[in-house]
Amino acid sequence: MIPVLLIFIPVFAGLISFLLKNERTVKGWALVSSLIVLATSIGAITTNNPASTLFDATWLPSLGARFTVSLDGMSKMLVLLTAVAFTLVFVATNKNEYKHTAAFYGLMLLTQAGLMGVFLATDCLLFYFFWEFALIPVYFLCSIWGGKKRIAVTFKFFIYTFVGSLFMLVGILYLYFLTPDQSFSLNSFYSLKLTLTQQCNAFLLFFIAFAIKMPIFPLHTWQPDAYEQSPTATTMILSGVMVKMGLFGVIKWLLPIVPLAINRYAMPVMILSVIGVLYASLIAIKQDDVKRLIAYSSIAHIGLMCAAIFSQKNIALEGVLIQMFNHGINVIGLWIVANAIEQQLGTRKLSELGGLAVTAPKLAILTVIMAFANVALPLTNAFIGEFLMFNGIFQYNIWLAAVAGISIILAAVYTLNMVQKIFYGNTVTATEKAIDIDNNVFLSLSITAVLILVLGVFPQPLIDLTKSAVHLLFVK
Amino acid sequence: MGITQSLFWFLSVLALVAALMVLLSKNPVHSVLWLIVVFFAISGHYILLNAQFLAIVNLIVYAGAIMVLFLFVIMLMNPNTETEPRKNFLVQIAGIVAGGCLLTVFISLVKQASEMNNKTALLKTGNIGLIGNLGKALFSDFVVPFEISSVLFLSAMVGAVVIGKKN
Amino acid sequence: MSKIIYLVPLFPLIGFLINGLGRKFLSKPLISIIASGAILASFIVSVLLFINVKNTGSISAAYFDFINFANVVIPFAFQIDQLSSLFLLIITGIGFLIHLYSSAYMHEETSHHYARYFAYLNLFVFSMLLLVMGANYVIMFIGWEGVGLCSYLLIGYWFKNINYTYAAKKAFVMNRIGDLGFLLAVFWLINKLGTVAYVDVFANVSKLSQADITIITTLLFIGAMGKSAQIPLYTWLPDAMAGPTPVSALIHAATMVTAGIYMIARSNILYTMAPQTQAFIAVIGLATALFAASIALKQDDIKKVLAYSTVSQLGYMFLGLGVGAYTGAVFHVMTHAFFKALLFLGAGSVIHAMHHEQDIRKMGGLKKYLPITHITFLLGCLAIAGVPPFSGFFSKDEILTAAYAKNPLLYYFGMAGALMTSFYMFRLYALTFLGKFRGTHEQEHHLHESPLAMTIPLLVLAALSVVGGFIGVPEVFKADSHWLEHFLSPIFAQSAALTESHHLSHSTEYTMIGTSTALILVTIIFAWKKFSNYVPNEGENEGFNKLLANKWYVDELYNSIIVKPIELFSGLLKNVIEKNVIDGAVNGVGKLVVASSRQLRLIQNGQVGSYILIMVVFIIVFLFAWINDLTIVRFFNKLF
Amino acid sequence: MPIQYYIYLALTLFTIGIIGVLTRRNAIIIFMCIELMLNAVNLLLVAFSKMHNGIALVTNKDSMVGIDAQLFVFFIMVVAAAEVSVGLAIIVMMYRNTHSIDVNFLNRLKN
Amino acid sequence: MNAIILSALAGVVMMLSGIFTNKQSVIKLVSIIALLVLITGNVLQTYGHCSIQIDTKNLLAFSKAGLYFNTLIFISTFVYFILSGKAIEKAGVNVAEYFALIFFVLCGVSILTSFNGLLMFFLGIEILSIPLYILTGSDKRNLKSNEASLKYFLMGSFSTGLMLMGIALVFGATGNFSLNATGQKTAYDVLNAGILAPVGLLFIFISMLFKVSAAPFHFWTPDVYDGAPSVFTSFMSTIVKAAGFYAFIHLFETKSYDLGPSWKLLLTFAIVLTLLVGNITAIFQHSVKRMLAYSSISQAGFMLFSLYSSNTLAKEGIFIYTVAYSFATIGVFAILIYLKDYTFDGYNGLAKTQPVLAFTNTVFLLSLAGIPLTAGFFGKYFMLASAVKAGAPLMLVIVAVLFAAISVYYYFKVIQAMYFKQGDAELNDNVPTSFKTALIAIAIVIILIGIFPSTVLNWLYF
Repeated sequence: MIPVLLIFIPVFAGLISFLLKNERTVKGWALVSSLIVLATSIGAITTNNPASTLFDATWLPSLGARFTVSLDGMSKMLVLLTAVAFTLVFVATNKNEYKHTAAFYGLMLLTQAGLMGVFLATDCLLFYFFWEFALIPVYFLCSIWGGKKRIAVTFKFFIYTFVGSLFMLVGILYLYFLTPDQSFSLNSFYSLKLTLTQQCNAFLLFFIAFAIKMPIFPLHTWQPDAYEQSPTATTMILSGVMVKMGLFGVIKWLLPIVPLAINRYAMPVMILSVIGVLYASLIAIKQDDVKRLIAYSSIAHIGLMCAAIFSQKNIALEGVLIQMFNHGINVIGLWIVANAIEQQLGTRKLSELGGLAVTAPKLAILTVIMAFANVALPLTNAFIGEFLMFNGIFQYNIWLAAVAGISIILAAVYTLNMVQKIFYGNTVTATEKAIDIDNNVFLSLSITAVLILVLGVFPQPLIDLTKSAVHLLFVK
Repeated sequence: MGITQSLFWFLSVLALVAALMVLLSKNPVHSVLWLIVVFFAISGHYILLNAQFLAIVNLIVYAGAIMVLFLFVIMLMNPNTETEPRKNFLVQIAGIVAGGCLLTVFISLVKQASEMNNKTALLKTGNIGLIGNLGKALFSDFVVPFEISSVLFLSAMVGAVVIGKKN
Repeated sequence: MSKIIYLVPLFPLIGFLINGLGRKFLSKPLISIIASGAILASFIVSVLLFINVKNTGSISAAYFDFINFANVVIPFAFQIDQLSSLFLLIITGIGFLIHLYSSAYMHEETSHHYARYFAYLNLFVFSMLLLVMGANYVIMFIGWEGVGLCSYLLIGYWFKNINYTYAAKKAFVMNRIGDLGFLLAVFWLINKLGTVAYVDVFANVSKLSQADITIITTLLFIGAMGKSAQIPLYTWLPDAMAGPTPVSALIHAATMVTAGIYMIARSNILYTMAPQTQAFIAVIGLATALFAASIALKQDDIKKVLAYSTVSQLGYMFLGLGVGAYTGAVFHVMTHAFFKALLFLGAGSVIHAMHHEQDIRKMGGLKKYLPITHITFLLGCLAIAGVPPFSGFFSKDEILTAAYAKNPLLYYFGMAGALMTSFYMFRLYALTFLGKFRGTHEQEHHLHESPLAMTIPLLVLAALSVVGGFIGVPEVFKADSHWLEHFLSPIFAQSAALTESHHLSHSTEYTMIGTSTALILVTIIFAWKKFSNYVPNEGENEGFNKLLANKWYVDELYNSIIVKPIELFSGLLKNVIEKNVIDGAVNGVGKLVVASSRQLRLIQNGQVGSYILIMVVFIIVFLFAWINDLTIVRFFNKLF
Repeated sequence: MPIQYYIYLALTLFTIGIIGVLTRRNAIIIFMCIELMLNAVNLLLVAFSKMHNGIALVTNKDSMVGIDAQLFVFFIMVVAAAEVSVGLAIIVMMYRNTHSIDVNFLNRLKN
Repeated sequence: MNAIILSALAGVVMMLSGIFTNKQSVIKLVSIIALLVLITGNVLQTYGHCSIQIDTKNLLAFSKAGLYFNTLIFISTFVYFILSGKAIEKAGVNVAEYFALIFFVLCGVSILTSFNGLLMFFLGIEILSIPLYILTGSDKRNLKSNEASLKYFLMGSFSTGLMLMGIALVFGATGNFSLNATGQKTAYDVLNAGILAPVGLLFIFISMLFKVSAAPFHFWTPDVYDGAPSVFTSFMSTIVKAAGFYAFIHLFETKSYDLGPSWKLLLTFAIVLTLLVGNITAIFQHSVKRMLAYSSISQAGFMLFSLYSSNTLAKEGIFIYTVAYSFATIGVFAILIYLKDYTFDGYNGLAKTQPVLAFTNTVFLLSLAGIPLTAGFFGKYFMLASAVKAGAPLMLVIVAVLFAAISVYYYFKVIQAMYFKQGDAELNDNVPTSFKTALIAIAIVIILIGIFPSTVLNWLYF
């Protein structure tokens, strides 16, 4: 029953949110709802009772599609991430002003429902449904509340991902007709015995969607623009949770179904990913806009995760799972910082910032923590994931690991660049009158920081949560 | 070559020549008249094929009623204008070439159509074209389409009214 | 005893947390008491552990699984053996002195920044302790990167000065380059052995192929290059002098930079089994020693001289490691920690007195104003120069002797470096303390000896610099007198078993010691004479001197062959490739669609005639396709 | 008469009709050409009707096979008549508004 | 049979009602009642209560599917009356006649869903077409309307000629107009044994491509849809087109009607070309109405998949597609008619002034674009699924989805104009609450079908 709650609490909360009039009520309502979802998701990760982790109902009997949602280790973790992310976002952006507040929060909550659905669905058609369901509110969020070039940029984003998901739809149909019982259920898909050609067909069709969503080089160009132009709250969700959809898809919907194809395409995909990692890191060095910088940094991180998945080593996969969570937390932290800066100073340009540590020491300290989590310093959460992932890539191919490893140097360069240009030096016009962050931002950043450190020192609970999922993927 | 054959060839040539003249006449009135000639030739064929009812109907309905309607309309519009400015020469050539190709393809297809070899259309004999038999069939087996065609007429009538009525 | 191990890093951590979180509420004296007290507590525990280890051998403690997945199990475990307990003493001991010193040195800071400073220092000690206490390479790596972080924070402590933050960034990034090597070595170990715990790795070292060992050791050494500032990754260290002087003393002289030595000494068995890597280390170490020393000759910034001297001394240590003199290297780490900390703190005292003037050309004659500083500094100089019987003499001698045994050429070069060391140290000494004061009158007016909190550490360290060498008196003087070698022997036993020790004859050793001492003394006197009455001279930095004064233009070289190309390349990627090629392709598809739309709609020209013409054409096409259907179908089947 | 002759004849007439549609601009002439096409079809249908009837007569003297084609022709005429009434009404309406029945004149709607 | 007779009668009633009353609202009311009677009659027949039993001599055959389709069409017409009834009143003076003509079209539709021979097929098509020529030209003063009407008429008659030639050839080869009988005769491999029958079928095929406005025989569509009064464009592009498709499939669903191996090839060609022309050309349009005309071409491209695969899935699909497509398009047109300016800019800022219109229009457009959670998604889904099931080359399906993605471009341009652009969309008229309610109801239906298409499908199998 829990999975259903996880999906439908945000749906109803979102629909109700549309009807609310008062701005503060809406914000409070959204926060309350996200807290309830958070509580539910904590319940979800602690339970193992099949009655509460699985829900199955008829949906489209004639098509062989059922409304099946269930929790396994991986989805538990991602559900938790989604819940945490939304709570953090709502807390951190509480002071942001939006026109049509009710609609904004309504759409945000609907996005949450979509994301939950993606992570929970074990029926492929349902998965596809939620996949798109998560996208549409985001389209409106970005187009209505975004920056100057929002319409064109969001549209590019939408078309890009939509093309991808249509390919996936063809792939889903392709596999569906190969299943013996004409069913969309995950188990039928897992029980498929496919020839190499069939696997390759299915792989290519699915992977385009996932690759665009992640995104991996060279399909990434929608992302920096979209991140830059979206309202920050949405950007947080986009980069914190939504990009995980692609990785999640590969792990859950590709890896066990088309192992031969994965094996066959592993090398090219990994090379692309590694190129993307370096490419994005190098571009990040030159970025002047904080949001774009974080965007490229995110592309680099995701590229590494993609490479790790395709190494097909269970240690790397474990790393990816952990990193999905950790990257989500970290990048949201960075966005909160970016948002705090933009809200207060009205600029995101590194060249217009400087010396903020003088006027906003709390923000500076917390940002430094985020920054070092971003460069995967040991004892921050990101280290564990990267450590395991690099291990796996290393097992697959030493040279790839070595080349990808350059990114840990480049990551230090661009991240520290950012910290330096924002916080160090003497104050400039933009930062002279800045005041330190308010309690909301402080609270959310502190939570993030605590998560970063706690998971950096005690990653084992997260590993234990997802261990079985990784194991199952390789047993199949 | 018997008389029937001679008639067949005569009517065929007449139909074709008249049809061509429909195209070639500059004056639309002449076109109408040539078309009537075509209809007459075709009616002649019907008679040869012993489809007397259709021959008559063709004359009355087509050559008579419909063509007269055409004539009225043309007269109404302005009989004296040396009608249309000719179409762009290239377009005409293109049209003729396309038509020629189509005809060539048709002919080659019919030539290949071996299932039609040794089949003939019965001339002068047979009674299915007789009005009695047709009438019987029309009011027994084909009563439904017959009735339904009234809907067609009705809609055409309503249509003509809607279009023609002055606001 | 193993139950109290965790206390060692815990105290600094607590100190860090209290000072870090309470920086708004705590008063300055309280802050310094908390910070110093934490380190002192650690020191006491370290002493207890040291005694325990000395008596009963190594102890270890595992706390929780840091990473436990499939066959990779990495516990969060500490291992205290002879090597690490020695380092513990150095770190906490010198750390405490430096904390004490800092409490006075940093008194001008606001309490807010004061607390931040001490929090960073405590965090640094914590990381350094993790580095040396860890029972496996991953825990070591945590500390390894942790000290990099703290170094970054402390170098950039005065963050308002943007140049300092550049230095901090440079330090971190260069360290990271090395860290990548370290990390790859760890992966290699996990991949080949499935474990990173020292005990298991060293026990299973025979399972590794020769190539594996060579690669692993090389990669680890690359890590050490970054952390211990060896060629080519040394340039961050001189720049790191941007941090407060006690920081330089603690991090960039006494502790962090020796992490590389510690790591290699720790992995001695691997290195012993990889003679190629050892040779490589020896060459790099020696080259660094000479190169840095040559630069130090012409530096005018008091801290820069010491910084290059540190790089140079680290080179000696690597030389020692490279020639298999592990004990010697560790010994030199220890003595170097004493005298280099002393020198830095002394320099700090001078700077303090000079109101943050660091240019030695503008000093001079400070002898009479700063007596304690002067005496202790002189002792430090003598120690670093290797004058018997100061501590530096013993440790340096041990390394050079071992080098001679390996290859006399190494020794000769090493000796040349030692001479340079004595020259630039006494140049420094003479310019600072001798002659006439060359600063402004205002500075002269304010010159005074530093407070007690600063001079006590100086005195303690001076004492240690003087007597510290006696724990490792060479065999040649007295048999079984090398206490350190004896103490550390369990660590290096496995390596020792693999190498036949070729002892030099006593006469050779005596000759070497005699010659070197004589040469050093000559150099010292030369420098003393030359610079005791120094007058600034415009034309002195010409030709070769200019090259040295500008540090061989290495920074500029790096800038033009590495940094600039990368910048240009990223600029190219950002502005051309990303914008025009990749995004251009995406947008190009969009534009193509729109353009084709513009063209395609022209077919819809509004003319019935052409519509029908097209239809007729397609009817012909359809008929044709139908006639030739098999051919076309076959064609398409081939196509797809 | 061999059926091919009729087929050729009908198809030729049909094609002439098509060519007329393609080459003329006068809406009424185009319409007439379409009527010509319909007549070609009618002729073909009647010929086929007699062909099938002839085949059937061999076995059954009173066979009515093929009568449906003749009735089909009848219905085609019905439809044609209806079409003519509507079509001419449209042409007249057009003429009233534009004083032209040139189809090339009809190009407000394009692209 | 109920549907055919009742719709013809309803037409007559409407025709006469114009004589007795001039009140347009009364006429509209009568038409709605007549339509409800029609629906009832059809539903009754579906469940075996045929009130008028006529022996059709095997010329008509009433199948369940056909009757269901009738119902769907009638319901769509009902929706159309509800949403656009007011617009029909305003389209001209001959309101009663317009309704009559619409009912005659419905009669044609009913024939097309039940024909069992080429004769009835032909009559059905003609009954369907002739009223449309008139409706297209019903705005007599408007030159565009005139032009559209004449173009439609000329080209429509031309395609009728083609169809008749096809029928004649088929008859020549088989001696029969009946679908079943013809089927028996041509059940052998046409390639070896015959030429005339397949060529004839090819002609019928082409003329049907014309009717459903598939490329390369689509040329009439944009001009006619653009020129016709919007309210009738709405009718033509939805209800009539869907019926055309049903007839098309009905005609070619028996396997024996096979054009040989190239059959699929030609169809593939038509599908790809239709999608290409429809989608690509729609992008550059400035007028939303004309864009919708092209979009209807592209939708036809998708619907052609049902012909390509001709399996049960395809048939289910065409039902869903019809509902999804018709409802959405009718809705979009109903809103379009309220606007002063038919260009994209005319929609600027509609969300601010008319949130309900903007929202429902968004739902309709999303459905047209085939975004999940709307009925349109399942329409496309079924089409693609049936094609994959029928073993279509994956390339073809991929091409189709790529074009679907392109279609998002122009549909979303409207959404962008409504929500994200500044402006004051001007309306012709006040929007009555009842209209808004109806729009919302239909939007909800579209979403419900988008989530539970099974409800519709189950009803089919009931």
